[in-house]
Amino acid sequence: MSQLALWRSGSARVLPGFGLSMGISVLFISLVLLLPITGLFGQLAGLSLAEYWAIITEGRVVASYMVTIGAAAVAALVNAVFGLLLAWVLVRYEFPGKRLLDALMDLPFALPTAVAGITLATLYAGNGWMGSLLEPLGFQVAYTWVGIALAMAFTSIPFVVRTVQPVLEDLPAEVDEAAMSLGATDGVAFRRVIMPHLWPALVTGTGLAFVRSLGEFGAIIFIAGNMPYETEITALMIFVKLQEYDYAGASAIASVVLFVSLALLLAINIWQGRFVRRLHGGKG
Amino acid sequence: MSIRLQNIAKHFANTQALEPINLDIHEGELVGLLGPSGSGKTTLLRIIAGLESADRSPQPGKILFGDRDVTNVHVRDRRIGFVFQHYALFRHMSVYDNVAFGLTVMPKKRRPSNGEIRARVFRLLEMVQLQHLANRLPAQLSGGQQQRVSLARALAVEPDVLLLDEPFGALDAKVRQDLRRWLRRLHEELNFTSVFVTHDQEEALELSDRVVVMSNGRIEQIDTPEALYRSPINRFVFEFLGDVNHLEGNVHQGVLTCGDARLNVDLPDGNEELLLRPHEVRLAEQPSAESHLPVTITAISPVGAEVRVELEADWLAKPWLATVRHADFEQLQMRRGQRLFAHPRQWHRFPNAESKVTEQSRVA
Amino acid sequence: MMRSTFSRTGLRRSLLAAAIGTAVAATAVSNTAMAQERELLNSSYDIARELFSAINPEFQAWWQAEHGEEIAISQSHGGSSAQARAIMQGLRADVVTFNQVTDVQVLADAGLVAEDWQEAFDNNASPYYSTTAFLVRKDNPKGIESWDDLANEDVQIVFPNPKTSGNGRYTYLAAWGFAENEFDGDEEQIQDFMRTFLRNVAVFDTGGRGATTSFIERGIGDVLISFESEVNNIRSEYGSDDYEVIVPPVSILAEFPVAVVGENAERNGNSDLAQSYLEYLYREDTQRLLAGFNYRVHDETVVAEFADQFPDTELFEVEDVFGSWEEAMENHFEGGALLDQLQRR
Amino acid sequence: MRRIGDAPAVRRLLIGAALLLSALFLLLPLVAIFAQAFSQGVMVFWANVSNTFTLHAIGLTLVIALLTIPVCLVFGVALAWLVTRFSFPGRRILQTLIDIPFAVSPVVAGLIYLLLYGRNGWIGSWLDTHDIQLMFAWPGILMVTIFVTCPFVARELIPLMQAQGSREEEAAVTLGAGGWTTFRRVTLPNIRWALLYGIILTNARAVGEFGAVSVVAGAIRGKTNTLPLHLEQLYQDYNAVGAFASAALLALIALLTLAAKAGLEWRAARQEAFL
Repeated sequence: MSQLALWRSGSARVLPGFGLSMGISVLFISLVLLLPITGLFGQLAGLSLAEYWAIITEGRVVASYMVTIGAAAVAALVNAVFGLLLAWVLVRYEFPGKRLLDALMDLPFALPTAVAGITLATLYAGNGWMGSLLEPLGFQVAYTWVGIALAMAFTSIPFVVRTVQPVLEDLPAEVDEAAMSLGATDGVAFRRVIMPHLWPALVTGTGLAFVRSLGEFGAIIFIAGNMPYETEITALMIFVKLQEYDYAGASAIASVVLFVSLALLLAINIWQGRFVRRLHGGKG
Repeated sequence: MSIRLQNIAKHFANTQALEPINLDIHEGELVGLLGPSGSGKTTLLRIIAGLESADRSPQPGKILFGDRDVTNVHVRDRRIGFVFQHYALFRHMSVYDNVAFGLTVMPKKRRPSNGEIRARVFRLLEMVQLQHLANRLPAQLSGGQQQRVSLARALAVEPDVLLLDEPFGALDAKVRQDLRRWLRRLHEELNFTSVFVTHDQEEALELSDRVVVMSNGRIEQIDTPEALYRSPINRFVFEFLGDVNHLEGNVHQGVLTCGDARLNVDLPDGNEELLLRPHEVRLAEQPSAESHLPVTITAISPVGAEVRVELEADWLAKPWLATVRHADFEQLQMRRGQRLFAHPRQWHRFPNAESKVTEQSRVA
Repeated sequence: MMRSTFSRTGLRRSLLAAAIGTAVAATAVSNTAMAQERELLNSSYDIARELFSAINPEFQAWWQAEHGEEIAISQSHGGSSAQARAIMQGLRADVVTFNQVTDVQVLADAGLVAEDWQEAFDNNASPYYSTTAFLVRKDNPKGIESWDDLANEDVQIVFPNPKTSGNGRYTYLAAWGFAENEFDGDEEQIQDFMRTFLRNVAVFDTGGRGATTSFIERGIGDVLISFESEVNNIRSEYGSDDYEVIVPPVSILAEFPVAVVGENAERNGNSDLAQSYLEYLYREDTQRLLAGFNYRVHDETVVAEFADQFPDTELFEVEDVFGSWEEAMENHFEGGALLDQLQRR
Repeated sequence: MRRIGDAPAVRRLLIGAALLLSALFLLLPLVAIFAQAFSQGVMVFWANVSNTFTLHAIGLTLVIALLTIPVCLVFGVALAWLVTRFSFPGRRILQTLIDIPFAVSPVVAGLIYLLLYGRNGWIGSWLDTHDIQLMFAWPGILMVTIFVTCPFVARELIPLMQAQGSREEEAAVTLGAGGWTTFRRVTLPNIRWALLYGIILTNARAVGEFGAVSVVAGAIRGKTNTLPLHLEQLYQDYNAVGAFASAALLALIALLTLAAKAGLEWRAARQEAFL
């Protein structure tokens, strides 16, 4: 209590609204975010450590981790390249249709995932527009892990574009010019001068895309095929446990995804903070 | 390496940033491009660098470095060193890596060995007195230090010409002074051809072998600092190169009158505007036969080699500035509110600013 | 200054508009909810939507005629297990019409449904039944006639995941029951057969309709396995020329159990309505309607009328082969049980 | 001005690649939705859209979105104000906590609400004895929608308010402005575009949420069916055209959202250019 009073009187408290905003934030976070999460851990409390371990390391579940992480990694990497390309083109070039392309980038965020799911499945099935082109070439997308990666890539592409874009915009023209005036070719200048500035944003964007892909269900389930050990994603395993009334099991697997995702988000935050501090001085 | 510009012009959308320009810069010369913002000086510098391209129509211009036609040579192949206004250091690289960058990106066959790069970078850092900061990141340096790194970086590739865009614009007065002197010395030591842009006339006059005065995309005058100051070719140059006092009035039978002020001039009848530099105004307690220009002191600044005195009068639209020797200052016991008489030692007159022809002056 | 004031009013105006819109829309929704008097909620399996959309108006008319009361009926459809779970968590359904006994039993165990629910209505509280049948492509190119044909090497099967779908569980149990009979209970042979059978699955959709989409719309697999009623409905929906229905000589009896969710019905004041609604399913007219949807029914008259439509098949019950539903669930479908073992790679 | 990658060949190659990939990857699905929706003609599409259940689903979806937005708005602004204008222990933790909804799979989000507020949950059982039903009714849908959308406004505002610093607000306070006045007259004009963008994202997600809502909605047609749930049911009922008609409606909302966002950005950019 006295401590509270102490930092309340600190010099940072010039602006009004501390109590109000703190009150609203804490109340909201407690009620909307934390309280329900306790339900999840309440379910976990009913499990012994051995049971918990058995559930989360069950062969089929482990296989689903592999599928999910593998596809999410591929999707994230594809998005890193594709997203970087799009951000570059949108920032650096003027061309007809640019504003349209820019607006299109947010489509996957705006489009409900279920809609994306059935649409992608329709497009890439053997008799769909894309599928009928690709399958004769021996390239099957729907009902393979490629389809899973595709759906993941679709739903998470804006993360990369929208985090890289502003950084690229803020990069002064002089950086380009300095590199060129020193004799660097485009490739070298891009690799050695521009990329180092983009790394934090690119890694953050790709990381967010990856985290998002880990949890995605609606868009993937239609195109995945859901074959055990091959194309079952972890979110489906949670869904299966729910179907079996196995709330504890569902919670256990959900907790794995939750912990991995939170750990990744935290790592991204910390890494990014450190990087930004390094470039902008401060407590270097 | 000499620089020769022939018929260089530049459009941005509908505005003419540069009218067709011809300019010769001799080998080893340090040339300042001086002008107010929007005069085209930076554009011209960037065209020399190859960061902008000059207009190809109606007539293609030409840029020669020595005998080499570089008009269509990409900036990276022009062998220039460019120092940016805001340094443009690579924030993620150490001081050492910044300076070494140009060497490490050379094609393999031209690239010096690692040891040689190292030696050369340290030689440059020593020259700019920053060898002890080689491992720092740019964010950890002061503005002046960053600018020196930027200079070292530009010099590392041993450019044919060194181009500097407002190199000291973002620094405080004291640091500017030091850097200016230091750059001048460096230039004399290494004897490369340099072109720099500035909007500060003092800087231009102090540093340059020759100054190119620009306005509205045109070159107004090219001359040595001395010639420029003594004989400005037109009113713009005159006004841009230093403080100016205006005296406007009607001339009738060899006497210019303006309110209760009078000055004998050898001019035909009509309206006239005379221009005077602050050092061309002498102050005395009495009027003379030649002039009757009563003024009142409103401000005094005794800092520096001379005392700067601000003068006001009913007949003046804008206050005058006079510089007075400390001895005179003490002798007249100048103080604020004191009434004195101004005596022009010399005045200038540009009767037709547009045609920029005449320059007249007269010893009073 | 002008500009910023301008856009600030713009902002305020759009927020105001949003608020008004909310209020209007909210009233609209509550109005539709308020308009009705008594309302019965039927929680059912996901492919029964058309069926009950046909039955409900009949019942409403009948009830009006009998009791002079206008009532409303809402339908909730989903995976049968998901529906049971929702009711346990508070979905206020008055009656359940499921496709799996276990899902009703779960409710009984939770005390929401009377323990003797199977005695509350005729035929084990199953007003209609079906079996598992095959839908194959035109002219049956792979010559599929019975379960053993499904284990052929070049056959690709589509049926929903037994883990997530009651429909899929029936298919699995039917195949197992067939094998049990075929191999005289030789566990090793049965498991080998089942392993091959499961390996031939091309896609495991989470529900019956997803499997249909994969088979029909995406053109995957040689045979779709689903309820007899469902495969017939699909065939009439998508063209009788392109598909054929094969009812295997041996298959499983799929009961469609119904029950009153006593606690909810009481609370909603719908006990009488709920009871009547389920009884209504046994009436001759309704049975005819059900047969029209390709379900097998018990009413003698209707059975005779529709005799052509339902080939004679040997139907075994879950209890015959697996002891009880509980044992079937425990031994086959729970985590790490036989299904998981058979699918292990 | 010359910049890296300005060579015409490079330019053309990159723009071409970006356009081609975007067309295949982003535009084609969009086209496919409308193509499917109208595959049996406008009349069939219209019949599907004007169906009572579809209309109800549209209404419910919009109401949920409109109720969600103010809640997320208040929370987002309060949190952003708190973490960017004050320093206190636990600030970083608060900032990470709001990422929880991003880390939780939507199905799990629905589940945890069900476990808490469902009939067997420890709050739900109390509510049940008082005959208050949250799950399987519109309040439940609203609650999970708020859960999944609450980070958007805060996430838009925090970086911006951090970058802007609190100097202007401090100036306002020294001039005697009260808290509310300071916020309304100084802060709000600076953050309004980010705020609107946050609202647009919130709206998009609120309209489109499927996984979390499907767990708590109970799927009662004409009562607790939101548009995405309705779409899924139609799809399940072999009514692909109907499903894609709903999908087209949702895509239309998505497109309007994108247009609104592009419009805002354009306006913001123009305003910046004037300043």
